[in-house]
Amino acid sequence: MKSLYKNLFSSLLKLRMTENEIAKKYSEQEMRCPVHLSIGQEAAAVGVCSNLELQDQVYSTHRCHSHYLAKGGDLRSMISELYGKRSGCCGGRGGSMHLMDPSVGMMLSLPIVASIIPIAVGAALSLKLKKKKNVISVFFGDAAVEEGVFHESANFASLNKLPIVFVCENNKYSCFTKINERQPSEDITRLAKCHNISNLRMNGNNLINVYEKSKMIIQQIKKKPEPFFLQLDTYRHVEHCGPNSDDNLNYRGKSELNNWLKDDPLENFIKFLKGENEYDQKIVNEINDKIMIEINSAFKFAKNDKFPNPASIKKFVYA
Amino acid sequence: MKSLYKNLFSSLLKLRMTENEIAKKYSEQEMRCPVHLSIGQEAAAVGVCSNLELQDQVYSTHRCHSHYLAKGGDLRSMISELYGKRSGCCGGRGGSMHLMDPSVGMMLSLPIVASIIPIAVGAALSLKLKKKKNVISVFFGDAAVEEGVFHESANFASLNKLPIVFVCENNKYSCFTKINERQPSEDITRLAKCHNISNLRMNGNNLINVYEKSKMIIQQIKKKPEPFFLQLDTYRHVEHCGPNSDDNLNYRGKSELNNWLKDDPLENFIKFLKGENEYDQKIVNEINDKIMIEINSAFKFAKNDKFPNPASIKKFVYA
Amino acid sequence: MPKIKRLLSSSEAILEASDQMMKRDNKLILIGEGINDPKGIFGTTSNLFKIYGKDRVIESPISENGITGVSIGLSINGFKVLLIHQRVEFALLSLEQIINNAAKSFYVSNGKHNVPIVIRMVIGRGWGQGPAHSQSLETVFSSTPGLKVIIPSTPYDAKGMLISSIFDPNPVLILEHRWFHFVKGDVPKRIYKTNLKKPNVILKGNDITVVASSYNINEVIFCSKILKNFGISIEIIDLRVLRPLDTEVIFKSVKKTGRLIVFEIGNKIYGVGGEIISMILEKDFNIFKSSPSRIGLPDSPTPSSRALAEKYYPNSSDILKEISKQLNVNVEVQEKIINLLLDKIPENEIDVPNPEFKGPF
Amino acid sequence: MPKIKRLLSSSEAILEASDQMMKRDNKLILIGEGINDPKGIFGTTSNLFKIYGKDRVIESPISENGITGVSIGLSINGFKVLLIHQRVEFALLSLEQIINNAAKSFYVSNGKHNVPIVIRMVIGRGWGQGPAHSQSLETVFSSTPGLKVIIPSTPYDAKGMLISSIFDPNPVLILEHRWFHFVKGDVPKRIYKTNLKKPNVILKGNDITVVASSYNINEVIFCSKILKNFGISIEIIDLRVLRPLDTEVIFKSVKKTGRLIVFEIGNKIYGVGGEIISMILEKDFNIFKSSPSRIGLPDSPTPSSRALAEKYYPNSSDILKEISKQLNVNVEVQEKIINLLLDKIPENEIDVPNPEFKGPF
Ligand SMILES: Cc1ncc(C[n+]2csc(CCOP(=O)(O)OP(=O)(O)O)c2C)c(N)n1
Ligand SMILES: Cc1ncc(C[n+]2csc(CCOP(=O)(O)OP(=O)(O)O)c2C)c(N)n1
Ligand SMILES: [Mg+2]
Ligand SMILES: [Mg+2]
Repeated sequence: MKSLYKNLFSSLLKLRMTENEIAKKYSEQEMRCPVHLSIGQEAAAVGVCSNLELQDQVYSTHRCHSHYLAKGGDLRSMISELYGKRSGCCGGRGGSMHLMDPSVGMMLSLPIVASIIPIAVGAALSLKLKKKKNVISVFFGDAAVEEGVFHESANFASLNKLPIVFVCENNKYSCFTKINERQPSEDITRLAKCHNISNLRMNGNNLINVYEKSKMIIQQIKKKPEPFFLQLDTYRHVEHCGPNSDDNLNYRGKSELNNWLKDDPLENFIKFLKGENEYDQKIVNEINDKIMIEINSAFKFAKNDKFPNPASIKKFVYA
Repeated sequence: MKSLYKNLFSSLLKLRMTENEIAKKYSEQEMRCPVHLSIGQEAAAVGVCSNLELQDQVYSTHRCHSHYLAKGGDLRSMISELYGKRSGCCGGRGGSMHLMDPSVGMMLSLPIVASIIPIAVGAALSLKLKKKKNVISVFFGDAAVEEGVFHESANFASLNKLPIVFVCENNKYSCFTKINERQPSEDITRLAKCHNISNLRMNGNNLINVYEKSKMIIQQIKKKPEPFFLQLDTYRHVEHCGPNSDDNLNYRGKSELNNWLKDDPLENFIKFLKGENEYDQKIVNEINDKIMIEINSAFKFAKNDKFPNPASIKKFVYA
Repeated sequence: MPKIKRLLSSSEAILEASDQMMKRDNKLILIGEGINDPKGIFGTTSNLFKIYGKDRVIESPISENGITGVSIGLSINGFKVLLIHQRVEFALLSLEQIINNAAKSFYVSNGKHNVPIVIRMVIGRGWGQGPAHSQSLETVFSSTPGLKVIIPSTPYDAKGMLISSIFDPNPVLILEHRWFHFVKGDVPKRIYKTNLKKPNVILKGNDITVVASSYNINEVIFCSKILKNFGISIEIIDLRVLRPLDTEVIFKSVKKTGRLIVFEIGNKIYGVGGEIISMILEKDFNIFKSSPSRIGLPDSPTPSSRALAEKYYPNSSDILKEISKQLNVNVEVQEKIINLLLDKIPENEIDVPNPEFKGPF
Repeated sequence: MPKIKRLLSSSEAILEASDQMMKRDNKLILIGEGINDPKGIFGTTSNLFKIYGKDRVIESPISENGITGVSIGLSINGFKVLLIHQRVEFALLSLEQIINNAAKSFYVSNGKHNVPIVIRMVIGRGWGQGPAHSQSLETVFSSTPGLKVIIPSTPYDAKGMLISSIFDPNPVLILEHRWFHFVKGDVPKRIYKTNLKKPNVILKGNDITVVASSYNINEVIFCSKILKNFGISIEIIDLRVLRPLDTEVIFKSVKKTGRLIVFEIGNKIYGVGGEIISMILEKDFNIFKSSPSRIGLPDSPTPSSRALAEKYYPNSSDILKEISKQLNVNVEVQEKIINLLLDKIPENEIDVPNPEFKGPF
């Protein structure tokens, strides 16, 4: 197994296994905060973030687990945060929708739809002002482009030729509401074009393709700073918020559902590896075991971690 | 002189003469509110509004004198409003940036950039819900499309196929700042296209053209409700706010300035009439005299009008 | 309140009111993000679009500022609009429309355009929602003339005040505490109005006046029961209307008791309490027998972790402490009170309103 | 304040502070709509882009929400940002960014991301600006923990407090009254800081404490001169800092005088006064000798017409009335005071700050 493939696979599997574990343990009611899982959408995070250097930054939304992990965020701090514990990446103050690990460039996640986008553009402006050859990636969903601030941000980034990739994970839904009830077209790149921003729409569940394309995009930006808009069509396997399936509610059409659930980034990647004759069950097992150990240890750590000191409530209100 | 031409000419001249009179009297410091004159941009208002019926509505911005008059707003109430008097169209409460005369469908003007746009879209939605065959026109400047709410409104109008014409008067400037310092392109129709809204860009200083095109657009909408975006390139002859020229400040290039000042809607229309052999000096003189009388009477009325009763401050806070 | 037994939760009461008003007035339009989805804004809009159609029950793009403007446009053109936000924070994106246009159009137009729009906004609490999903922002809204701002506390008012809001010709903002949705109470079936004018005395008492609102009322009622055992009688006032703020009812009560506690849903500092106390003081400088107190959230954002949330939200023991202080209750009795409280307090996690409720929200 | 004679207007002082800080710290970025235009935000940013370049003095599209987010992004990445709005109302479009992100990032991140952003916002008054260009909105901003909110009153503070704000690691919002721009006073040339912590006693007195801010201070000083003739000595406190609100200075003053008037820039109801009075009362229940008063804008939007504006804005005669009331000044003397006032009042239109100023703007 080529080391690139191994890395991509490890990263992908880690996301999947971590979120599966969260889903499994959520009903214990010890992770007492909303969780928005990325199961089914992981190829976007892994494909893009695998091309980022430490100094490249990532910004995300309520659905930030995958970006946090793909950018190399610390697993223990993440799980502790979900448990509301002291060693959480926000000291238990933020919960699952605010994941960040600035030490690895995972800068900020925000739960208000689109609120992160201008902040990421500001980060890109900081790169330009510092004359750094890095790039910013900001992840958001298909609903975020309905907020005016997306356009204000895109206009600003275009006007100032800022080094930023806007990554729109189009999972077709805002909670239960389908994109065609919210926008006149599912081709979101039209909203990049109008700001003269280069763009690409592609299936986001094919990891190797996402990886290759974003590699080119990011290299290009580093050579010649300019924003890029990448629409990745994908699908969420479980409910909008929470660990379960909610397809008993029938808000997603049967055939759509079946087609997309089949188009699973993990299975796709395994198929790809097999096709390339790069799939090695032994290595896969090793990777699996290693991740399982890491996950178990993170959950154990989080459960044993102390709660934050209540007296700390008044800390960090002002710097 | 054909009656259409006579009407268009009268309307155009009335706008020009009214604003010239405001400019002339402004230094007396009796109109104590900001004024944003449309001198040089009047063909947009006249061209579009001349196609509107009484039940069609107009919404506007801080630069609303022309739309108010072109839609048939009462001149006395307008001038009284500028003088802060009791018979002002807002009873002196709004000043020049809030002109309205709902009795003729001039519904609302608002001074916060782009703030009027979603309200106009709501009005268009009301037409759809009432199944009325009317149309809404909302006027705004080239800066308004930089506000996110423009996009939120355009998306909503497109999605719901609402009968509205977005009229963007592109005078190239937001106060002193040129459009190319604010947007990546001066072709604003790109921002309509991205929301799948039909659109047209044209010179806005040629009244007959604006009239003909908007006639088609409005007829089309009345037949089949759908938004339309009309970009009218034009130019402001005087300063952004106030009665004077500020071109001593050199923020607009000399050749740009000269070219555009030459492209004057009133002169253009006179030239057009002459070319069509429709110019009749006698009729023009009559029109001129009639308007002058109307204007003089309006100013006289406004000056003699009483100030609002100070006790009325607390009136109309709640309905 | 009439003596009937028709138990509904507040969210059921809201749904019923919306349904009845939609039926009654075909110029009433509902709009919001998620209003037509299977969860129907915590059950408050469920299935309405099936009855009244998607033209009148409008599922909206995620564009809060835009749809607020759209609602204002509808409402100056003969419609009434009920706009709904799942969290009050989403309305922050639309404050320009609310503060400049909804609040002022009637005034600026010299009485030509009134804006009959109702905006329901849910205040989050519990289940670790964190700082951007659990604010109440009541003074942000209440400080603007031209708006009405209400915060109902009972299912009865949930229905009655929503109906009154829809009948009202002004822009009315309704703050709905998430936990208030679960509160159950008597709700008549008919269409009825509850006034949007003033607070409501919900328990008569002589020793001290406690003003509270929304979910907090429950904490105060709980305290009143404990204090009864010690011969202390508190008068509880449900604030209900934050703007226009009419303190006459509170004034009368304090005139009797001489003592006042304001228990805030939001922050203590720059909260509603300061305004109430100042208004009362202006009317009668000698009214207070002891220093009036304000209980509210501490001066920090809302932390997510339940360990922090527990100390963040003031509760019945904070109320009892303030009451004891103002009434000069001796230390021994104070201890007894606290012990009784600890006995009675439900074995509940701090971040959920009652045992029926299981996250996520 | 040091005794030097270097007269600058507040807007000149702001320009000087910005210039000096830009020179001192190349990580300081200015951004705003119109900051590079010939009017340079009422002269407060004039020509700075010529010195520091358009990379550091950024002319912005008309996108308030966007550029506020951009500024936050810059500021968590090693920059300091001074963001400027020509009217405070334009900031309403960016309240989500300000209230959720600027105010809370330091807290949520457990101290990792502080947000050193300064937002200057101009409060309009006069020349018929009308309801959407003349609000002050100070409680809208001041009610959020994590923000600092200041409102300078003198050119000295205009410079010193702006410099302190730029040095401050927190988000600081500066409210600048349009008429305060014209006020002239002593301003040292050097870079100096004025604390962002507390109010400032600007005139010692014994009979009553008057708290005011920004342009209103001038009205109060005017009153103090008149009252001197009648042996009445007022202590004037310049409020300056609305959040975090430290009332210690006011408390000490009231401890001495026993009397308090709060003269608001904004609305009386849900204004700053209620908070101040409640805080003082909490510290000492017996502190007031007479009922403290609040003077502020009436509960309505701002009308454009000068005939209405004249009655809308409270002025020196309102202050004199309240003082007379609290001090029980007898009717005869009251009449004399008012007559002296009418004598001295400048022959000025109500809608302009001083005769030098000619509209429009
Ligand atoms: C401004 C704002 N409006 C509404 C919400 C409620 N909300 C939370 S997540 C979400 C769905 C967003 O959909 P999308 O952007 O497609 O992301 P996805 O959840 O599909 O990943 C919504 C509407 C919010 N958080 N912020
Ligand atoms: C939200 C907002 N930001 C800024 C302003 C200040 N302002 C008033 S008019 C104007 C220029 C707008 O330019 P444009 O939309 O092109 O209209 P024009 O004045 O050229 O007709 C600006 C920036 C405002 N009124 N509202
Ligand atoms: Mg989505
Ligand atoms: Mg323009």
